[in-house]
Amino acid sequence: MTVRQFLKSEAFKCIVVLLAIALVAGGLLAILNDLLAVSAEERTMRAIESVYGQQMEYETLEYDAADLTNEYGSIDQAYLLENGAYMLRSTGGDGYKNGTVTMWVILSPAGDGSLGIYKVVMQEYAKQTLMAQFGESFYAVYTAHNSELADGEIWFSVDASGIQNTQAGATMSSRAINNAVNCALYFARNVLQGGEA
Amino acid sequence: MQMIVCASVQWDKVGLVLGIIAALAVLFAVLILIVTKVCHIKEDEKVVKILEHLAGANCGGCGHTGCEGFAQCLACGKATLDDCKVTSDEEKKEIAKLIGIEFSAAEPTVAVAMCSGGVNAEDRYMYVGNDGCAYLNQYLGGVKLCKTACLGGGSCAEVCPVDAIKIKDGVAVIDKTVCISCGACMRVCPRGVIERVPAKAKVYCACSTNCKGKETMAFCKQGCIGCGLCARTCPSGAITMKDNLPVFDYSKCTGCMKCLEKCPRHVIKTM
Amino acid sequence: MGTFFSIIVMAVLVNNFVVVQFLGICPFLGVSKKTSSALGMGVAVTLVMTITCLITYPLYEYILVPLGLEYLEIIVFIFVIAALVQMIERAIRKFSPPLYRAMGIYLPLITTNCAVLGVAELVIDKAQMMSLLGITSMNVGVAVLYGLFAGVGFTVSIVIMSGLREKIDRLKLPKALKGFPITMLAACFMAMGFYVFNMIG
Amino acid sequence: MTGQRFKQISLDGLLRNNPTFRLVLGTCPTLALSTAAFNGIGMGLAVTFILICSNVLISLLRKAIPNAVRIPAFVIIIATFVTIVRMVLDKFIPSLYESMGVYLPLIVVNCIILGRAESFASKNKVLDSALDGLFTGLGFTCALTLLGIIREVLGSGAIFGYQLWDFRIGFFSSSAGAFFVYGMSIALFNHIYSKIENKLRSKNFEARIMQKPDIGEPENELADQAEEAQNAALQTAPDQNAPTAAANAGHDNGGEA
Repeated sequence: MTVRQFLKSEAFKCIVVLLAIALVAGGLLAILNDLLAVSAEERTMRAIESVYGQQMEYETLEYDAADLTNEYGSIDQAYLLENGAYMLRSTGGDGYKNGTVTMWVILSPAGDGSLGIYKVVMQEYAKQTLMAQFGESFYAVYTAHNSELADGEIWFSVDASGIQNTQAGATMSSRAINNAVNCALYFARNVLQGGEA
Repeated sequence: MQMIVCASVQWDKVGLVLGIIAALAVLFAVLILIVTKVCHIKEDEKVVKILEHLAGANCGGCGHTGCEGFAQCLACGKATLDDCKVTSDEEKKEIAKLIGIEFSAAEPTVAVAMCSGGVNAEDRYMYVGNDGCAYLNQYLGGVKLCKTACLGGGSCAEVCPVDAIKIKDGVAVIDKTVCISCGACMRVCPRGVIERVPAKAKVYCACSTNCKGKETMAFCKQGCIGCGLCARTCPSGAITMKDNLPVFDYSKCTGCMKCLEKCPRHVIKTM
Repeated sequence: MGTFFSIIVMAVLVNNFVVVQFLGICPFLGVSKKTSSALGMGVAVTLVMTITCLITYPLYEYILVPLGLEYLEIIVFIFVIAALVQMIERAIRKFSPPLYRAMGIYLPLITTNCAVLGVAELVIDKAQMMSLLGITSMNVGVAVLYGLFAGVGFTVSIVIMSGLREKIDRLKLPKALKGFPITMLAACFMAMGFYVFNMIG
Repeated sequence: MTGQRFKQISLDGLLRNNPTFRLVLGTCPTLALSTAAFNGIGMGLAVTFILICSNVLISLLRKAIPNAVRIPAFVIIIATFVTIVRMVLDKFIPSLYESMGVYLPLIVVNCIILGRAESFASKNKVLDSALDGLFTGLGFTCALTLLGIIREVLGSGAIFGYQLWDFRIGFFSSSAGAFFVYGMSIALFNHIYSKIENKLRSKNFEARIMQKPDIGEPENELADQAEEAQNAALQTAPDQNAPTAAANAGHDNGGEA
């Protein structure tokens, strides 16, 4: 099997073809990945736009890890917007099959200085297959209870212990969403407002 | 635009990706080739080509386990193309060219149940148990007195892929317009009542008993008594009697239906 | 030893890929006509799963993550699985042609089998694995073992289904229900039965 | 590319080889996503687009790719298309990406694409493969939407997200319900399909018999051509009243040869 025969043989053809396809695919992907990379700033800008409908300057808030996680979940990013509202990206745990739910929670300062929930936007969810069940009505509950939230120590829950908000047939996913919102509230009360609430 | 494109692409990362993927591709290509070399099996080129033209339904109608077995026998001449009913005629022409034999479209055939017994035929015993012809045929040569009668168990209707068979008053009746002559019913029938008849046939004898008149009358109100009237009256001489049963030569049969009118037992029926 | 048993229980019963997570249903329905071909399929999938975990876990841990190339993950994983399936196809074609014919189109489809890629993705998700098996650190050994027993779980469920199907196909069914529909109904009751594992898991 | 071939491919994709009901491929996404009709459309269209692209490229390269490495080569092509679509959508149409974000990685794992590539695209010309990809994708979309509607109406009392009534049967939104609905719809589809096919075959019985030349009669080119056309028309053209939503073929059978 001289080298010349090897170069002509079927085996060499296989290697060359597979190599060529792999290189073209890999190269294309690598280049496109850099070209089409969506930066973190752009994602935040999109989130703001989806909530307020127009772009706005924002300031990234830095906190040490201890403050960012609490019993309900963890805060990934915290931003202070131009109009004074806080935008928190919080992740709530133990959903269906211990998957997690990541949401944008926007807290705007109400009249008496406390932070009421202005809007809640679903960002991503892992393994929660029944997300289609959650209609607008489910999310509206979070923004309706700002007055009760003002006097503190009231959380959202699946059963009647706190403000009840659950979706029939998808209680585990509801629990994960409640956790995400509670985590943002807890962070807002203890860290953003210096923990006096 | 060209400058911006170049700037945002980190060429070192791209190089890295290409390196990793190239290494993986070559590594696995070589591995695959080694395994292919080790597991190389000599494959007859002709069999592969024939397989492409066969319908590939693996129905077993040709008596082989699957199309591959049939293709191998075709290649070495042990099987004929007519065994396969499912492949269309153009494909058969292609295969004929491949294995170098002459092929002409075979006469299309349909299956027909050569019996009109059922409720007319006497039962040997009253059978209570699982339904299905195999069970009905198990004890004392079958539930019917007549040795070649259709048992009405419906196994042929169960297995027919196109639902062409219905059981009417205990006898299987095959709708010739739907039947694709795949032979599944013929294989499953324990009594061999179903046979293939040219699709153009007009009449057939709905009985397959070879007993003489008196015996037939004993166990069936509608069995053929082998009187031979049909053979004598047929103007084109298409019917010949063979051990008490009329045999039709369908190329001569003109469909004049004289035999049907003449038959005292009304056993000769239209298709 | 504790982790060994917890791997077995988790991979075969609690997180069984086919019956609890409903991944890899195409071959599960397609090849389970006869127990012999189901067993052949199970062994092939187990082999692919084990070797896949053996290759993709270190590949991801020690090459992709340090270099920050996570986006290549799907492409590389599927390529590795496809290469393995191609080798297995050649081997099965040589050593047992009847099994090769019985598997037919479903042999190359092991590549896109959700279960195989599911294992590869699950194994590299450290947090998930640790919470699942109750262990503190993840290493290649655990990954390969999980792949092996996930394959065993797949084989167990496909062989059970093929035993069921051989019995079912003998029933007197309306013709439309024969084949896939009745298998789906059996799988439906199996799913109800296995729903209890969801509670434990 | 005769009209005949087009009709055959289109009816194959939509009816005769419908990936969900007849070939029973792509069951994992079908079971997972048919909880809502809107998922069905989204997933279906994404699969259709990627199926067409990969079928075209694979049938372009079919002579170049040797048989020994065909599976890895096909898979790389499919995975690359999926990732490119994901990147482009994420960058330029974020809203669409949000709603389909969950399904896109699932498409790589979809058996239909590799199944069609392996059984059709690697053996036929480019245009045929593209058409087959389009119609198989459409068949998949219709089937998935149909299942989605059934399960959504029964499971969560809504249709396309619009709440109809509050009556909900939990069984249908669970995975056991998915198996049940999928199995029953396959049975219904096959039952209706075989009824139509049998009716059509018996109606064409006379024509089928007359067409066949008797033994010994010399075959001429015209008879062959007519017979081939007749066979194709017989094989694929269902009646106008084919019930499934997908089959709005609506053209008469035969008479076109």
